[in-house]
Order: sequence, then structure tokens, then C-alpha cells
Amino acid sequence: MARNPYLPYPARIDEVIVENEARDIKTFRLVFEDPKSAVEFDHLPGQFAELSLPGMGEAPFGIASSPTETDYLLFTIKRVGLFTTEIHSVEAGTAIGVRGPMGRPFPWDTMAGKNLLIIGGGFAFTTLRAAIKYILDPANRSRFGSILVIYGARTPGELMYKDELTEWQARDGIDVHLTVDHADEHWTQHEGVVTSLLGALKPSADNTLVLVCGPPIMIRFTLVSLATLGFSEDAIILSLEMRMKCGIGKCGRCNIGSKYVCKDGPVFTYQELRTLPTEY
Amino acid sequence: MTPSHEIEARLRETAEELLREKRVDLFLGYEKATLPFRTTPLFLTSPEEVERLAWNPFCTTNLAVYLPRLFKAPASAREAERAPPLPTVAVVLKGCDARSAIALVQERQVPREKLVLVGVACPGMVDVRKAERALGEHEALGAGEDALGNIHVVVEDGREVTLPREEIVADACLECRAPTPSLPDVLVGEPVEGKDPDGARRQTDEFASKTLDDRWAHLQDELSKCIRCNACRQACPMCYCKECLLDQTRPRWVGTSTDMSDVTIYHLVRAFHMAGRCTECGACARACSMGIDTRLLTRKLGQEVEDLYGYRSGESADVLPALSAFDMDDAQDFLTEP
Amino acid sequence: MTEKRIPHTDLDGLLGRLRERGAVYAPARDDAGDVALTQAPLDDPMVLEYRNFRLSPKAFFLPQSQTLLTFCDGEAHEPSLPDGETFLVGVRPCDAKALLALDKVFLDGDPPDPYYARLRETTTVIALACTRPMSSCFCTSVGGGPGDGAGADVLAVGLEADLLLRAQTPKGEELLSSVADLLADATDDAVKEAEKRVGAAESLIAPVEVDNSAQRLRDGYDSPCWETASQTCLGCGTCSFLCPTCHCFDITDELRGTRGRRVRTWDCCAYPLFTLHGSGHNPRPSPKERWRQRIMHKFRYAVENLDRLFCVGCGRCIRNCPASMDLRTVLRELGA
Amino acid sequence: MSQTQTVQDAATDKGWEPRIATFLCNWCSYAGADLAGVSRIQYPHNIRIIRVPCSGRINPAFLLRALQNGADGVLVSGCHPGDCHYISGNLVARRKFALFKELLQYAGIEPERVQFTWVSASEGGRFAAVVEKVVEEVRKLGPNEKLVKTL
Repeated sequence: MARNPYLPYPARIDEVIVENEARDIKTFRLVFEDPKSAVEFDHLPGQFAELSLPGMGEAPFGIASSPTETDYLLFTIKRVGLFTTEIHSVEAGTAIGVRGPMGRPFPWDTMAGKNLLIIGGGFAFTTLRAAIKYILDPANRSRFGSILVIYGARTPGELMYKDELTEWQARDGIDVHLTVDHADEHWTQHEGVVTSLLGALKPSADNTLVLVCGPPIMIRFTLVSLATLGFSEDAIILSLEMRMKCGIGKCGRCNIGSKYVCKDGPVFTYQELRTLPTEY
Repeated sequence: MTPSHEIEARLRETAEELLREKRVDLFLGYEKATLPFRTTPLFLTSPEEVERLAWNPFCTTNLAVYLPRLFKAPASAREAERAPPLPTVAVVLKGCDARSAIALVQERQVPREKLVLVGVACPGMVDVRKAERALGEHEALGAGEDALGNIHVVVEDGREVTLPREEIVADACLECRAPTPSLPDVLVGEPVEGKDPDGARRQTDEFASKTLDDRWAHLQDELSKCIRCNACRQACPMCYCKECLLDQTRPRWVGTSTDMSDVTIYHLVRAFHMAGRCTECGACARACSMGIDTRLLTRKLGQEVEDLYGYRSGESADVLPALSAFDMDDAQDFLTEP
Repeated sequence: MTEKRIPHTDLDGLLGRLRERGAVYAPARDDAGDVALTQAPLDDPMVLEYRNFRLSPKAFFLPQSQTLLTFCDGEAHEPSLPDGETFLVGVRPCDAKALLALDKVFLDGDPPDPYYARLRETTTVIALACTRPMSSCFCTSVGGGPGDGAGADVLAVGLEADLLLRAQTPKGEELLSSVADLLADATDDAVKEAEKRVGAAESLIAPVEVDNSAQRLRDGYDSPCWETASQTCLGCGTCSFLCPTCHCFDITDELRGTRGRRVRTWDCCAYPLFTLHGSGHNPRPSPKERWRQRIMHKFRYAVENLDRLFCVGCGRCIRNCPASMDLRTVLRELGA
Repeated sequence: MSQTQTVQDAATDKGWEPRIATFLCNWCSYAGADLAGVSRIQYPHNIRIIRVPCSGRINPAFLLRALQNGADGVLVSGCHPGDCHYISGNLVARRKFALFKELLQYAGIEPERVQFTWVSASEGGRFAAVVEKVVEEVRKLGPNEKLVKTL
């Protein structure tokens, strides 16, 4: 019999990492209690999962780890609402439920053979981290052309995954550019919003797909800049956030027009989004 | 009693004049609905459309419910900068509705100077449910009113049935103590006296005379019909809170389920929040599609507030609401002493 | 397709046989005079003449509150699924048809919903053709009709002296054969009488133009009518909760000490909190967007997505709206 | 929340003991309870204290929530009239409490389940006596079954 889709896989929080200065973004490393669950939980970057603490509720989060990181799952969570406040208060060792993977991942088949431009803003960088890890895996790297990453945050202290960013900047095969809205005295890289860095780098639209994740305001301006740079609407791939409950296309909460963000998304091309009502 | 068609004509004249002279931006009244026994609220902005305005025995909605959202405070300073100027609104109000409007002014949800209160002396409105029950298995295809205020109904086989008005008037209307609006800017219709102003007391006394467990059993029986649709709350002009305690999730005070404990607490909280604020318009009871007697508890609280603090909601715009006020000598015989 | 006949006088016997197999809900009149599906040992003959029930039978398949999981000491467990049989007798064809809409979401969706699936599996629906449509009914405009048996397992049509019983599904076939000894063969006269009665009921129903509604609503997405129509909406959930096809739900956890449960409860797109994000952003911030969503979902999105209107024309939302809103008005205005 | 959960957890299998969720204002009544403790005045252990800034802070929904979560009774205490550290919090609360108690009784809930009193910081003895009385009255009523939610 098929597994009850409302029943989470039992997992354990293995490690909690504080990501930012404001201490309101933490990365949770999860390990499945039963190794079989890890096999069943077969995901691709761009997908999400529903996390639940028994009795405290359930909420959807983008998966921050790549399937090439086989021993654990990562979720980077900002403290904003009910569930996120609860999970921010737990420590390593806490039992947690995971349902998923859910939703449509980034279009990996279409992305093969292309140059990739990855643009992230603030806390929404989570699934992009998963994508980068996935691409950089030796087994995958040759499938893609050049990789240009632009990642911005409000301040240097708000940039997540700092160690990895440093490592990626130092290595070959990927070109990572960082920017902050407000620099401090130690900041030596670009200062300004993401679009200003994008304007300075002027990446070519030729044979290139763009992955964009960030706050709505950043996305709005980024789309304008990308159009100026000659990127077509079907070359731009975005990920939406909606309030969700069931995650399996039943509860009717995440509908945007006739699409369910949980099943038809969360990843959409800009072209697809243009056909939807602007109710997101 | 002024005939409905005369009141309707006066309302249309008033609306036409107010809108044409641009003394109001919006005239809030009633329009015939698609089904008999019903009207639907009409948001009128053009003097050319006043013919849509209706007055009949089915003008049940308490239009004051729409006032707070028309004057909603901007959420942020930035929004305030962009916000259009506040509208001036004329609103048709029966006795009870006028009390709600005054109470909203009192609670500073609506600026009095932006309102034109068009009061109608109310002969009592028809309770759809009572009317439909009176017809049994027949369905009304049309309904009108005669000179005496009785309701004439055409049913599906073409026959006409007469329903005596007093038999199908809403309970809240029968119990109404002030059917003629107080403090209106315009009053339409000859003043009307309440039909059975002592009725409310009689009912609470009767309920209170039951044993504790019988009262509980009755309440549970009544509330077991609840489907948690929130209609009683949404139809109430005094339920304007930006975030209702019953909806809060941090923490969630009341569960969303139909567990009787959740349902009972929902109704106790709703009733209690009405203490000293309910204007006894009966909107909650009318809105309930399951026919729950939502006024059972609110009626009692209104009487308690009157007995203890000599206050009745919606009678004056200048006094402090009873539960925002206090007196050093307030009764405290309910306290536990060692 | 088996077609049988049972005299009115033998109906109690039939209900008795069903009661031996499981829980039987049949129309009964309450003290206030309303007819509702009631589980009661029936002393009186079953009520056959009634307008539709106040509540749609959807709660038999999607209960208003339903436990999805239980918690004990931090572990989640599946609740045991019900296994007894339930028989719903006298469901109106519009409400039976609504089950086909719910099936699209809860059975045909990937993955299927195990809780709905089980209740659907263990419940047998015996519909009774409608003889008393109301002025708020428009089933014939949305692909149904007073004698439409789709969604039911058996369709019954009330005749002068008998009920004509028509099996609609294998489950219905099985049911009829299990009580074959109580049934007589349907006669041509009976079939003709049934047709006549259904036709008479059909002629009472005023049509609403919903042809090609999806396209017309696509064109009308930015119509000013949404703003006008939604002005009167009070934002309560009456329309959704009474609707036989509305199925949106919320999931919440309840915990005391170390025990608790995860519950799903009906929810409604008219509520401002329905789409409110944790961040405070609300994609459908005003009654305009929310009212539009409800109509669009039923008459456009569901058609685009599931190839089916999510409205069966039962008219409950029209009869029970506290502000007397009528979705037919909007559909007309949009020419949808 | 966690306090009301503790009330539940205090349930023992050996014989029923009433559990009273007790809401005390920070300035007078909590200090009064403290004084009772410091002065080693004995009072029943059935109460679980929840400290609130002022009796005026108490929304009756708190009390319903406690009863729903398994408290058998609720006790609320604030400063005596005239002594409120926020001038009039307890006086506004007094009206709420009077009405709330009446409402519950009218709805069919035993009036002894929800009790209100005033205790000052110097009234350790009074606090103990009130608790004694409330626990006794609730004990007579038996467990709260009307509003409690079974999970």
C-alpha cells in the first residue's frame, strides 16, 4: 500500500547552525531515523519538504542541500511565523518529521548544456545553494557551461553559508560575486543592490538560463535588468513562496489561478508566471 | 406605520439629493435580491441609480457592518500618505442599526462627521427562516406587503398566501425597545413603538430559571449545530477587530475544530466580547445558516451591563462604553472572600 | 445497468436490511421541520418529499474536523481508518454529482487522500431524483439534472406507488442484487413515469448561462464587477461550508503534554487569513480578490485544471448568504 | 501556555485532586502568595500560579483556555480597588470579571469553577485562606468535564 502522504518520515535534527548576525536565520541539518527513508526521499534542487514538530505544526521549506550530499538534509529557516519560531527554539537531537520531497525542481534537463546565471537575494538563497552544490559535484559539473553566481544581502552579516561562499570564490569552475546593500569597514567586495552588480557584470544572455530567488522587490527589479540584458522570459526561472498546508494539491491554499504552487511549482519560468494571476 | 412604498420614495429622494449635491460620496441602502424575502446591500454612488434603492419588510442587514471597513485606518505611515481622503457616507439605518453606528462612533471606528445617518422608523423586519417555515414545503416565488404590513406570498403553484406580519417578524425585532432610530440626521417614517420590549427579560429569566445542567444541556444542543463558518461574527457590526482573538495563531486560543469544547469556547468568547457593545440587532442570529440562537448569551450580557452599570450600547456617542469605564463603587459581591 | 422497482411500503424493509450491514442515514424531519440526513431507527416511513438538505453530505467524505495523525511522546501515528459500511439514502443528484468533483481532487490526484478514499469506499450513496427544485437551483446549467445519477451508486426515482432503482456503479449493482428478494423488475410504465417526473422537475429549473465559463472568466479577470460584487461580502464562510464541492482545508496541531493530534478542518478562501503569509504579505488582500478566487476556482480554474466545473447548482450559497449575494448575478454580468 | 500544560501534567492516577489555574497580578497578589510562602503559611498545593502584569491584563479567554486544557477551576486575584499599580487596571477588570462570571453561570457552568478575589502584598494569610476555600469548593464539584477538551 502506498505510504500515507500525511505521515512524515521520522528524522532528527543533527546540528543547528546560526547563519546570520541577526540570529534569525538558522540552518538545520536533518538525519533520517530510518536509512530507508533517505532512499525513498529522492529529491532534486528546487524542491521543498514539509517539516513538522509533533504538536507544533507543519510548514513547507525549500531543501537547502543537494542530493549529492547523501547523509543529511539541510533546511535554512528564517524566524518569521508560528512554526519557524518553534523550530528556532529547538536544539540538536530534537525529533522532527519530514514529508516530501514536494513540487517541481529546477528544470535540470533544460539546464543541461547551458551557461547558468544564478541570482539570489537575502534569505531566499537556500534552494540556490542546493543547486550550486549539485552543479559543482564532479559527477555533474561537466553537464553545464559557465556558472555565474550573484548573491546579495542587506549587510555582510546577513550573507548565509559564508564558509562555502569563500570556498566557491576561491575555486575554479564557478564565478561567485557578492554584494551587500550596506557595507561595513571590512567589506571589500561590491556594495549596492543585486541589480547594480548585475548591471556592472553584464552577463551575456547567450545560451544562458537564469535562476532567481529573492524577496519580491529584488525579483521585480532583477526581471527588468535581465530584460535589458536580453534574457528572454522563458530563460528566467523563479521559485515562488506561498502559504501551504497539505503540500500535495488538496487543501487549495497555494492556488495561483489554476496552478498549485505545491505541485505545479514552486519553480516556474517567468514566461509561465506571466500567464498566472498576480496573486502571489 | 408609514407604508413601505412611501419610505422607499423618501429614501430615493434623500439619496438623489445627497448624491447629486455631492454631500456624500456613497449612499448605503438596500436593493431587492434575487430571491424573495431578501434584500442585498446596495453601495450607491450615482444619483441616476436611486431607483435601485428598495425599502420593504426584508431590509434585514445591519448596514453599519460595512462602516468600519470604509474608514479603515491605514496600516502604515507610507500607506497613510497615499490613502485617499476619507469618504462621506450616508447610510440607511433602522433603530438597531443606528445604535450600532453610534456605538462604532463611540469606539472611534467611524468618524461621526463623515456620516449622514438616514434613520428609518422600523416596523420590524421579516425573519426569512420563520417565513419559509410558515410556508411549509411551499416555496415563495414572490413576496410583497399590504397596507397593514402583512406579507403576501406567491408560491410555486401560483396561489397567494398571506402571512401575518407579527408571526414572521424576527425575534430581535419583537423585543426591540427602540425601533425608531435615535440621533439620526434624517428620519424617515412616523416613529414606531416597540412591540414587546419586555420580551428579552422574560426570555432570559425563563432560561435562568432552569437548572445549571439543563442550561448547559440546552446550550450544547444549540451549539452542536455550529459549523464554525464565522457568519455570526462577520455579520456583526461590532466585530471589526483587525485580528480576532478567535483567529489568532500565536498562540491559538481556540481550536478550529467542531469539537464541542472548541465550539463552546468560540461562542462564549464571541458573546463576552459583545458585553456592553451588542446593540441587539440580531444580525448574528440572522446570519447563522444553521439556525443557532446566537442571541441567547449576548442578550443576557446586555441586561447584566444595564443592571450593573446602567449602560445601554449605542444610545449616546459621547459616553464611555461600559467596559472601558469603571466606578469605585461598582458591585463586587461576586468576589471570593476568605 | 440493473433497473428495479420497490413499493413504498417495502422501503422500511430495505432500510432495515441496510442497517444490518452498517450505519444508515436517511431523510428525517426534525422538530423545527427541516429534513436532514439522520441516523435514527426509523419508526415513521422514510420522508420522500423534501427540498434539499441544509447541509450537503460532503461531511460524510470530508469531515469538518478529521484527525490526520496522532502524537504520542514525539512520535506520529496514523489513526485507524473506519471500516464499517455507511449508507446514505436520499441524497439529491446535485450533491451526488459533487462527489465526482471531490473525487478529482482526493482520489484522482497524485497521491490520493487515504482518508477520503476510505470513506468513499465504505459509503454507498443512494440518490433520490429531485422532484422539488427551488428557485435557487440551476443544476441543469452545470451539467447535472434532477434525475442525474452520476456520483451515486444507485439512483432512485420516486413514482406514485414505487421507487424506481437504477444501479449506477458496480457497488450499486452489488447492493441491488443483495436485496433482490425485496425488488421487482422495472416495468416500461415505471420507466416512463420516472422520465415524466424527472422531466417535470427539469422544466422548473431556470437556466444560467455558464457555457464556456472558463474562457469568459479569463477575459473577465480584470472586470470592475469583482470590486462591485465583493463590496457586500461579509467574509464569512457560509457559502464554502455549505457548498458540496468546496474542499479547502486547514491543518493544525493540537497538543497537551506529550499527546496530541494533527487535525484538518474546513477552511475558506473568503477568510483574509487563508492566504496570509508568515511575513505579513497577503496575495489576496481584499474581499475583491477573495470573492473572485471563489468564482474563478469553481468556474475556471477547476475547468482548466481538472476538466470539471466545481459547482453543481444546488443553490445553497444563494439561499444562505447573510448578505444575499447571488453568484448567478456575477456570472450573468460577466456573460460567463 | 506551558503553565496550563503543567496543570494537566500534575494529574495523578491515584485519586482525583482539583487543579486550579491561578492568575495573579505581579504587584499585589503574586507578592501576597510569595509572602504566604515565606511566612510558611500552609495552603493546598492544588494551585498552579501564572503571573500576569495586572488583573486588567487578563482576557477571559485565558480562563476558558485553562479550563479547556484540563484545569478544574480558575482563580484570579489582583490588587484591592484603589491599590492598582496601573491606577485603574483592576477596576476595569472588575467589570469584566463580574460579567464573565455571570455569563458562565448562565451558560450552565458552575460558578465555583471561576473565582475572583483581591489580595494585597501584605495579605499572605488571606491568600492562603482564599486558596483553601477555592480548592474546597472545586473539590466538592468534582472534575471539570464541561469545557475540557479530550485529545
